[in-house]
Amino acid sequence: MLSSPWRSDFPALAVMEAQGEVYLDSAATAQKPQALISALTGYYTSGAANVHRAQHASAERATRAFEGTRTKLASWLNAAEPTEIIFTRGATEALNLLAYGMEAHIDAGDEIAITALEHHANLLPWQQLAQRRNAHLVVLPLDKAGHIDLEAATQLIGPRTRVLAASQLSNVLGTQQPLHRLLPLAKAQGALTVVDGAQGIVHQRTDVRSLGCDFYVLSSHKLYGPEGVGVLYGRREALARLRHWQFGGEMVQLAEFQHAQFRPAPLGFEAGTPPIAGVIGLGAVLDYLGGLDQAALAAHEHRLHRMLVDGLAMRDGIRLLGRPDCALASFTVEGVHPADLSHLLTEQGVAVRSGTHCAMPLMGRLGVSGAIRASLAFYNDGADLEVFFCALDRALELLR
Amino acid sequence: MLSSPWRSDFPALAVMEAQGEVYLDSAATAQKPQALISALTGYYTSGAANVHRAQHASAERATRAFEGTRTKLASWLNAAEPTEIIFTRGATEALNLLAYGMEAHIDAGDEIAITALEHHANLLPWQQLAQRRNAHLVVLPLDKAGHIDLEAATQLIGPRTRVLAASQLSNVLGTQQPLHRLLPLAKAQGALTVVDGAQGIVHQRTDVRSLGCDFYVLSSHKLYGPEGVGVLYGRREALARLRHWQFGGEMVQLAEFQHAQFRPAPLGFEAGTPPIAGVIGLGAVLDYLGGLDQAALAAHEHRLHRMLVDGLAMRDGIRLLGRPDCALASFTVEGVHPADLSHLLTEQGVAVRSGTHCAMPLMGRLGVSGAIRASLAFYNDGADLEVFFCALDRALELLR
Amino acid sequence: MNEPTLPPAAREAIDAFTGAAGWEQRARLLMQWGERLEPLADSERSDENRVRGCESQVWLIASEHDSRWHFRADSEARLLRGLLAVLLARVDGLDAQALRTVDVAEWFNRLGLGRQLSPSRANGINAVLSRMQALAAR
Amino acid sequence: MNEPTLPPAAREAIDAFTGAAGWEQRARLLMQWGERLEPLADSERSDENRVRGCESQVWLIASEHDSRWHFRADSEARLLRGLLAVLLARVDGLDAQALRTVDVAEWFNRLGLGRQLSPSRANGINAVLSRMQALAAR
Ligand SMILES: Cc1ncc(COP(=O)(O)O)c(C=O)c1O
Ligand SMILES: Cc1ncc(COP(=O)(O)O)c(C=O)c1O
Repeated sequence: MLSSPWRSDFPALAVMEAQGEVYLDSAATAQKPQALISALTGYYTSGAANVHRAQHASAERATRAFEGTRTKLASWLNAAEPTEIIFTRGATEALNLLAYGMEAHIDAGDEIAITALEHHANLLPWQQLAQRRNAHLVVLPLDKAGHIDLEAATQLIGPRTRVLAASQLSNVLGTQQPLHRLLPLAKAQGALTVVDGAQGIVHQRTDVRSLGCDFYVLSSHKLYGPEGVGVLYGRREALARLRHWQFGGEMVQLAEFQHAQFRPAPLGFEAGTPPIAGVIGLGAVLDYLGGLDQAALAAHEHRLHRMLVDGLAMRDGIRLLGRPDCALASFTVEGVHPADLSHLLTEQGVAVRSGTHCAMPLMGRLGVSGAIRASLAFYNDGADLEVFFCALDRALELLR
Repeated sequence: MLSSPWRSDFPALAVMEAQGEVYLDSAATAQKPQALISALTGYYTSGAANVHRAQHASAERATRAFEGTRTKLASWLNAAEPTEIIFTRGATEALNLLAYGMEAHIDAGDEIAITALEHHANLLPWQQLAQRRNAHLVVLPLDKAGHIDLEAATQLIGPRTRVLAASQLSNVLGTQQPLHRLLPLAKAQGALTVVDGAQGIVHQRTDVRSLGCDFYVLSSHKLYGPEGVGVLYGRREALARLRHWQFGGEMVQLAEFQHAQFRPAPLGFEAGTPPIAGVIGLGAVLDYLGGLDQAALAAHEHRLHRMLVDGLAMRDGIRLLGRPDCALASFTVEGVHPADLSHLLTEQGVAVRSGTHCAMPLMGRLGVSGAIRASLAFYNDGADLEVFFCALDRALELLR
Repeated sequence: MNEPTLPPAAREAIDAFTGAAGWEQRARLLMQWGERLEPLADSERSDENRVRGCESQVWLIASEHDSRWHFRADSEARLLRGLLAVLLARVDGLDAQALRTVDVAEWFNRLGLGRQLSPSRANGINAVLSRMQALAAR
Repeated sequence: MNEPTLPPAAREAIDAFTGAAGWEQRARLLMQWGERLEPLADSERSDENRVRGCESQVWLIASEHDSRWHFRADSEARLLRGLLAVLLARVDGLDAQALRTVDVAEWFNRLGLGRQLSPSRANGINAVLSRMQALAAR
């Protein structure tokens, strides 16, 4: 039986197990390692302080720890320097920051390209930007498996394309996107490239420089860190093209009543008191993750994913959405409403997600109104999947 | 000797004390009660989940706790209903949300009134809005003590005033503002009223309905809660006038590629995964605060503040900024640079803040380039102030 | 809850559900109850009649007779239909005043269905109730 | 740190500060060292010469001679002037390459002034160093 050697690092799993709960919704948010809990407790127990402002001892400690996470993230992503890392509330805020920050570069008739599988967070900010500027939102189609159709993309990305925004890993299909081939198409046209790494970063270490994107966003809470923290990586030259967006606090260089000058990135884009404990906690999580055997972890995730996909394939009437490469699988069952299925899985203590997964337009293209998604993390065991399949069978027996 | 019966509820204070540190910077951010630390640990230990999305058990628990805080805040502020409470990252984000959300109501030549003592967070969003819309930012002056000059305000608030944004309690002067008389001036002109309660809420329970404002903002981290969480209260009718600002996640009702419909407040203004643990933690802090003897607490804070102000007044060459009503005192010392003074206070383990306190234009009006601020919380003791004054005397001896 | 005023369907629900042992029996009961919903015509499954705030589609139609409100509801999801039927059993025939004050959480708890009353939008029974109250208040 | 290349002023700083006992003596020393800064003319305290990123005002002027960089700096805050003097003692006369690699944190630690090297903008020694490096790289 496939068992996770890291499971005990996550105290919630034992508690949930004792309550008969199995967690297969890590793509929504991940459980947290003890390292995070200890870091938060440690920070709040030893003296909180605001960052970047005061010079007293607790402020220095907080600022050092806070900036320490920025440095860790820069090396985690292989950014050129820590100043290329901006803290936001989450991936969603990072994408909104980009869409507002780039507004001045979008003229009437310009094009913004996204893909057909984007999460609402990487669709709506661009859609609304296009509406504000009378620009066109161009949607790159997918192939059958759920990968971006590169041939179509080659046709659709053109001289009016100003921005290309695409996910690294689909939160619905579990498909890894061919960004190494897609991004150059946009760059060749002088467009800025934005990668939504909210799911991707969780399942593969990403080198933003070899990926060659201008911007990369992620959410801490999916990467085993606390909620309320997101990361925007921006290539130095690309960041310099963003207009300031939120105002206040320490992002200002010089403030007069009628006039102000703002700091450059990163601080110029971090208005107000940031989520200090959260950022420090994310740093502790990166330390924890960095200490794990990456190869063992990848192999474990791969085996789990195979079990999941194979188990679904074995069962009658189950339709997998796309051909998931890793992390998760979404499916529908012929003649069964996903809400009914997830209702009965919930009754049996199995946590999966049902619905449109914040990707309504993709659902439309796939011709389904909703789907069940089971998603994995390295703390899951083979036993979790056994419980899931057993619950699935009983539920379907009842419903069909 | 004045001693705080609540001090031991804040574990960091004992740790700091053991290190010879005295914390007098609570206006920047407050230390956290054990109740918060336990709530965070409890949440992350028993199973994290995303809110509003799934129906499985952990998601239900998280959503219930998250929404529970919304309900607690509504009653804490005496809002008409929980749907009038929006969670943001902090006061700064709440004020930016308002400035962007009201953009469509501001035309060229319109006026936005703020006061001369606003924190950058309640100045810059309005300044930038005025610039975007070719409107005028009108700055209401102060009297000598540091209260808004109501006579001048009566002259300056007029038929073109669309918004009045004012602080309840100044983070520099410690003066409580005469909002009960100021806000009606703006309302009489049909303007929307915004109260920055970031400091005010910490030292007085506020009833937003008797205050009669349209919007009220606060930051959790100053109210003994975690950073990364802010609150925007909006009267139902006032919220309905805001345009949606950030897009993504669960704020959407219906999404198509080229078109979307958004939810009303509060969810429509909470794009992306919110700071779940932080919000739950804030709920625990409200429970803790609500259980304290409010009269004893106010009396303690009042006595501490008297000690602080009297002690400063006794010393030669110290100039107090304004006449602080509560919470804090800012001062300069003749012939001594504030940075030097705070440097030597830091050396002696005393945490105060020096600089412009995110209110550069106010500093300009007061004719100082910076000041030292000592700020209090109910966990401070008379002994903290003794250490402070002793350190102050030694520092001044060295510097003069 | 004011026992004597409970409609017969509500009493029936109590009898049925409080006797249910385990999730499977509860689920079967819900599906049976779902079958009892008065069907909606296709034309009634309109955008207008859709209840916002449910993850699954739910339609609701209200009519008033002698100050008493009568509701019909439908959904594509079978268990949700069962929950709707159980809700209707409790509220159908109430006047606007009673509708405003009915304690649905208590009702579902009593039937052992408390856990189904999601605070999120996942099933949306709360949204359905709000909609009923709004319709009755017009 | 390459000991033999330490300028005389740096050796002097080491002697002075490593012998200091307690914060008061350190503060007095810093103030004395601050007095040794070459004064700036009023015209040199210009916006152009101001170092961004310091909470207190700091001005910095750089000149190059035989590939070696010479700096003058000033501030209104006396202890900060002392810190600037101590920094200059270490970096004055270095070439651009040495400037880029100088380990200022190590230098201040060695003098027992490590805590003064704030990661925030509160005193801004880091900002001053960055500015020096930028000026020398032009
Ligand atoms: C692909 C993708 N992008 C963006 C997001 C938004 O992340 P958050 O809600 O943390 O801002 C998600 C999370 O659901 C996601 O899966
Ligand atoms: C009066 C006032 N308004 C707004 C703010 C901004 O709060 P935050 O940084 O938490 O967004 C502060 C905090 O410094 C403040 O004192």
